[in-house]
Amino acid sequence: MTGTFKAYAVRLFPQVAALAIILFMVSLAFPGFFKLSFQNDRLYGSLIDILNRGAPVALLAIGMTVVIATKGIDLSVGAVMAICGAVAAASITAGHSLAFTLAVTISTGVLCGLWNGVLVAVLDIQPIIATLVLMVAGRGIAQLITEGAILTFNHPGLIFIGSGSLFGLPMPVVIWLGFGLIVALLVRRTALGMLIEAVGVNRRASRLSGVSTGVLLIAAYMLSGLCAALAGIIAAADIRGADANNAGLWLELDAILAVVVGGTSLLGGRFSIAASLLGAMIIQSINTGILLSGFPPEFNLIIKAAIIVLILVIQSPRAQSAFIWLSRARATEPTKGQEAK
Amino acid sequence: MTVGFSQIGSESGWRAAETTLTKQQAEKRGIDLKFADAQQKQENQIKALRSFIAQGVDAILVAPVVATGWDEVLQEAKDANIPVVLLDRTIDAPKELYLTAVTSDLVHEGNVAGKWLVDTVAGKPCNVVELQGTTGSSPAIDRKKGFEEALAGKDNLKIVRSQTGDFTRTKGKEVMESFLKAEDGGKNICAVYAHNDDMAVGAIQAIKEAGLKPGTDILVVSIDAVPDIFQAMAAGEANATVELTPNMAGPAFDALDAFIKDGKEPPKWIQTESKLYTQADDPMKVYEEKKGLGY
Amino acid sequence: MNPRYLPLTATVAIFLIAYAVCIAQYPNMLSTRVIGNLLTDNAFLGIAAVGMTFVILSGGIDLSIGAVIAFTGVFLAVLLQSTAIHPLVAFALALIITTAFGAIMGAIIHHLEMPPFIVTLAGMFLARGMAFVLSIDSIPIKHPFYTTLKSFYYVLPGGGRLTLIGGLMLVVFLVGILIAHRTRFGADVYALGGGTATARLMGVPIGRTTILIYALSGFLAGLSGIVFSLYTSAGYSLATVGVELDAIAAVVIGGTLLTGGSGFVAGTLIGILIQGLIQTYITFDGSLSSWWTKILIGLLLFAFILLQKALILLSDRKRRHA
Amino acid sequence: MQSVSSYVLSATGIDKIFPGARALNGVDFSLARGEVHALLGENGAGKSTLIKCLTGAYRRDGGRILLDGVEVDPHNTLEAQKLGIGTVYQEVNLLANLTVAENLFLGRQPRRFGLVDARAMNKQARALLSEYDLDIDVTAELSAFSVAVQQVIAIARAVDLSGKVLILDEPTASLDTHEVAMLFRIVRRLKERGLGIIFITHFLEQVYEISDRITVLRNGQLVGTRETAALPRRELIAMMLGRELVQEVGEAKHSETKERGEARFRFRSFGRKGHIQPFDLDVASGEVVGIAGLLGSGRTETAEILFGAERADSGTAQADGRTLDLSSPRAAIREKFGFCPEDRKVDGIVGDLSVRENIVLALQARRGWARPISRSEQDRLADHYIKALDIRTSDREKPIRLLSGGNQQKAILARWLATNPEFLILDEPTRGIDVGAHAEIIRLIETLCENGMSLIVISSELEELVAYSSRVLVLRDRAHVAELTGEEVTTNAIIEAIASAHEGRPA
Ligand SMILES: Nc1ncnc2c1ncn2[C@@H]1O[C@H](COP(=O)(O)OP(=O)(O)OP(=O)(O)O)[C@@H](O)[C@H]1O
Ligand SMILES: Nc1ncnc2c1ncn2[C@@H]1O[C@H](COP(=O)(O)OP(=O)(O)OP(=O)(O)O)[C@@H](O)[C@H]1O
Ligand SMILES: [Mg+2]
Ligand SMILES: [Mg+2]
Repeated sequence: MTGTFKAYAVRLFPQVAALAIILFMVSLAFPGFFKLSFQNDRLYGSLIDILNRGAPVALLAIGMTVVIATKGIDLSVGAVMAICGAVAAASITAGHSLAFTLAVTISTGVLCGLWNGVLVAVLDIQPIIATLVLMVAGRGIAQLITEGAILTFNHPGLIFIGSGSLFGLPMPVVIWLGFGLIVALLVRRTALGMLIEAVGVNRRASRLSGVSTGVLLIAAYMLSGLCAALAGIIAAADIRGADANNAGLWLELDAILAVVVGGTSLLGGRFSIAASLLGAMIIQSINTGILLSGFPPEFNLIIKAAIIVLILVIQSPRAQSAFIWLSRARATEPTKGQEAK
Repeated sequence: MTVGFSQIGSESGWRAAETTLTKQQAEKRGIDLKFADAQQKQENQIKALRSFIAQGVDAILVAPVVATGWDEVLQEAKDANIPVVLLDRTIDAPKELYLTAVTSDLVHEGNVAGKWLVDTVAGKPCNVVELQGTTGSSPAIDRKKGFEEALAGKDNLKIVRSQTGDFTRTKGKEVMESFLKAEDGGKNICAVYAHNDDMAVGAIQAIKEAGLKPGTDILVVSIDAVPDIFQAMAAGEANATVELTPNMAGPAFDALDAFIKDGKEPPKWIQTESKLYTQADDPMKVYEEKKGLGY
Repeated sequence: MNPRYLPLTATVAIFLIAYAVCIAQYPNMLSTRVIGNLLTDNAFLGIAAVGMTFVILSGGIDLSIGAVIAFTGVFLAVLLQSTAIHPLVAFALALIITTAFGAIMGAIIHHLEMPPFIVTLAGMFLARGMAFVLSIDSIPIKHPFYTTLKSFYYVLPGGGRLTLIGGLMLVVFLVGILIAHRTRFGADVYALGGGTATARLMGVPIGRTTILIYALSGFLAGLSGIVFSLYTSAGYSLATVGVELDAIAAVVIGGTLLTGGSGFVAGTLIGILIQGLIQTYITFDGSLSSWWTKILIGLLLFAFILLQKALILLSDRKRRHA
Repeated sequence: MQSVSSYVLSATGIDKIFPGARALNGVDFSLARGEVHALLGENGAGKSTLIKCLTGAYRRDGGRILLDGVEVDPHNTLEAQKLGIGTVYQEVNLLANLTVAENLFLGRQPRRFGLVDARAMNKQARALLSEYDLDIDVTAELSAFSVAVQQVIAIARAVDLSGKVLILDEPTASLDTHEVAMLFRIVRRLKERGLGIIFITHFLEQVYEISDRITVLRNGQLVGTRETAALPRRELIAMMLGRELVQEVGEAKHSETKERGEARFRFRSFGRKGHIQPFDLDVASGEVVGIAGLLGSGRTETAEILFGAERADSGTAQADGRTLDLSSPRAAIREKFGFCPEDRKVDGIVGDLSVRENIVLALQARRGWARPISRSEQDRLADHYIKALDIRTSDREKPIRLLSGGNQQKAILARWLATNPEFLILDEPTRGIDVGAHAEIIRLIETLCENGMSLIVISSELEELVAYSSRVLVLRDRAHVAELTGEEVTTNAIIEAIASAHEGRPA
């Protein structure tokens, strides 16, 4: 047990360290950063904002991690968010119950995932292109539902998902933490994780070993669709309206970035949901930090690029092996001595 | 008459309304409207214009995504004897290349909003935060400029923070949240100026969630006059908005009609009104009027 | 026929069929104007897509090109506005910067063993950010040299124009084809796409090739930026957002495998033309709302990919039975 | 003893440390001009690592390399090639997406006016391959050819590149007798030209046939270098294993001709268009059926169809009278089939996963995702097979791609044994496996049969086939052409069957 814990600690160390450093830097630029207070039944403060604002990317990153582990990629998540937000808003304004609305919305997301999965697994289309189709068309579908306008709603239940709170935390935070935990347990307590990794590393060999590669691939994209649906509901509930034009716009890139910052290889294989969630928080910290720091917006992208490059350089295999090499250079001396005896 | 209409895209409710109104106006006049959506890309607009020319339309309406880069394609249209009318934004090209421009004055809009704020605070010290539009877009640049001009020389008013909210509700809310945190929970903020209503609506929610009263604790002024902001005004949560009318096509078609039928040259600039609405203007009534326009 | 050429042939066939269908519906689409427009309007995209083809052939991806094009435009506009240097000098400077930019990304990808997707994504943020810092306004370029360059065109019978930039794109494609198939560098690019580890064992200079590939892509993105600035006579930091996705789609529709190692530069040209055709068709139709436009573009993209797959599968089967 | 100056290549004190494993420990190695030097050792002894250090594919952690008496330090294979060292690495290392000709001339294409002259290149490629009796379309992609053909192409490339030294890492693993003979002819010719040749193999016959000297490695350490003529076989094996081997394969006497029981598995006109012509096959429980044939004769195709990797489009399959569902590997595995594929790199290993995960993969897949094998059970299984098959790995959590080739092969075998199959298909199971392990595997095959498992074994090593098969099918041109049973199963009979079948073929 302590062994697995240690393995986790080693795996997550770079992400935790990067997050800590960024938070520290932000707190230098903005002294009140770590201040937390209790207002309106929930914790309130910049740290909570990061958790809260990072919810969509965190949710997307969960699905994206699994898709990337299968050596795929899902560019459509932003568009699927928009579709699902639109469906939720349309359904609730049409007077359907909250439960019905959520069910329909989530089914829509899963269906979008199914479409992607079938293109990738059955028709054998390259993931980037297969999901590009829905990325392009999806936003159109969302706009078709809202007719290009922002579809606003006042249903308190749906709004609660966006700005309510539970256990002293904003609902979006509760949702992504909870969902992340469920998915992480699902893949690690069953054999799913290993099978997904096997498919990502070598699809042929996995198939020859009896792994249902097709089903797993489709399931991965469906999970991604489900995550996008949750993110879409949160995004819509947050602003009390479905903005088909802008909901989730370019968020797929942030989600992919979160996964990579989390250390999962884009070539598939080994993955960690926890690390991706940390990656999402790192990205959101950068975003929030930029907002708090008060730089003119022209500099946003440059700052973001610089920080990301820095994090990735530190995480890159080369830097890591240099690190290992350094620590070994120190550690080998006594070993040599033993050999001499 | 066949008219090609190159629209920027459908990035906001306002633009959707403009598209709807253009189509309605065309239908009303029996015009065959060829609509092309450029998905926010100038290159697509130029392509669309070229296709319209190749197709041989009678006139072209274009809502240019950016001010520069139109000379060549407009010259081609001119060579093909196709009049071009610009909608809602002007461009940086020789005036003889297009028939007329039906636009509002973006700088003026910012100015109106700024004036309102100056008048409302009436000399009291006031820290303003600004939610900019998409960095680099002409409404963002001009509305910022107009607003700053109105505030110039008024020492009691100070823009303390200014960030981009990308014209969206989500970003408007997120940026406002961080402004509130950065300015002592919002106690240092007396007004928020948003480059469009959508961001203002997002900001209003952020202010409410921070436990303050928008419209009272923090004044809210924005531009566009989309229906949702009137609801907020009716609830006392927003204070003022400057209208940007989505009906640019009506005057454009009128001008085209006159030009094609009687050869009458319209003025080079048909400016639409930048009307200021405040809580005193029966917001619910305006809301009902605007609701059905496809915003 | 050599099975290698199957995807390319399929793509060409699909393009011709699609064009025929369009003409049947809108006879005007046969005009030289439309053909001239296809070349001129897609010139910048085509040039950038040639670079993208090399990158994808090597198994990489370059997300930075749209931002680099915008940066180049702003850079040229600012330079020509605020200094008196000749545009040709400015062009050279821009090309040097973008080539170096590409080379640096290649070096990071190789030496730090980082995935191209992420390195070039950061590159995209950086280039776009630099453009913002240079200027957030759109700046017109009014230099007489630009007017001269734009006046070089050849009027085709029927009123269409073969412009300088359209011609330049064709030249770039020719050179690209030559580099890909008739130089050692080209073979090394394919080798890299076949597998880095294997290529290394076979003595392919991985580092040099990787850096050269991204430098080439940077150079062509720079050239594309110049073409775009000629096309619009302006520089604007928000221009060409998402062009990288268009370029990737063109490359893939052109029959190149995103996993690398297989495909043709010539196919990319067809991919570009197919995309241009879709747009032209939609404009000619002119009845689609914004959202239906998006949906239709997505569906047509899907249809082309599917058709390509089907054609390849079909002839594959025939070959087996023969 | 030869004087130092006559060595074309000499390496001293080569060290290589991998995280968690010391692969080479102060190894000395020298290669004379005009000699064939066999480099031997068990799987994982460090042979491949040593040559990779010599060619710069790996950075060595210590030691010196002299080429023609001059110290050299190749940083990558390109530099090594320029120094005149041509290499065939263990796994076929060519690019499947390039044409044959491009593979042969990558980096040194003939040029005209600065551009690659494809016509000249193809012509030269054809000429080069004709020396190897290979008349193939050099403009076709490499992936169109079988592993064996690819191997020949790789050899042709390396030979053409080697000005001074040629290194062959298990080049004969997937070649049949005919190709091996051809390769040896070429090696002898190069030897006469004064090249130094390093030859790694696990076939001791070949070692004695071609090599002049032998260097043996064990656990990354040099055991010794001897003249081949003065080193008896038994002693050589002892050097490699560090102990005496009780019984060696090939010498193994065909165990008492097995009673051919009731056919348990029956395949009737089983086949697939374009892959393999319909064939009939009966396999009794506890029986080993060997499949022989030349390269490209359809052996692998037969295996793939039996396992459902390619779906059969004609015929039926039955076990104990019950119709089997062999529509996919997954279905076949449910019917208790197993298949150890020929191309371990592409079809076998899941490179980034650990040895443990690779071993339990098929078993886990059969149980389904919802019933995970507990971690302790996984550890137990992995440890069991690591011990039983003597898989050399520092740790069961090591990614399998870091194992030596032979040990990867054993781990894949373990994957299938762990599923307890009733019908196991082995395609070249002993490819790249050392003498000790070879004997282990053969013994294992025999035990499996005694326990009632039915086996299909495809092998290019006829002795091996003869040793354990009770029946041998001979294939030609994607069709089953002959079947040898009982006393007929001899090496000569198989060769004859293949040859006579070929006589009927128009040239
Ligand atoms: N990249 C690597 N990282 C860690 N360990 C490695 C790596 N490459 C090889 N090893 C280890 O080094 C040892 C020697 O491997 P090597 O491939 O040289 O064996 P070999 O003698 O060629 O065996 P075989 O006959 O099976 O091919 C093995 O234990 C292997 O696991
Ligand atoms: N000498 C050759 N010349 C041309 N093509 C060949 C040759 N040998 C094999 N091939 C091709 O390689 C492909 C794969 O052959 P395959 O590996 O199935 O044969 P095999 O009988 O299993 O041989 P082995 O297992 O010994 O490699 C076939 O399509 C065959 O046509
Ligand atoms: Mg080896
Ligand atoms: Mg075979």
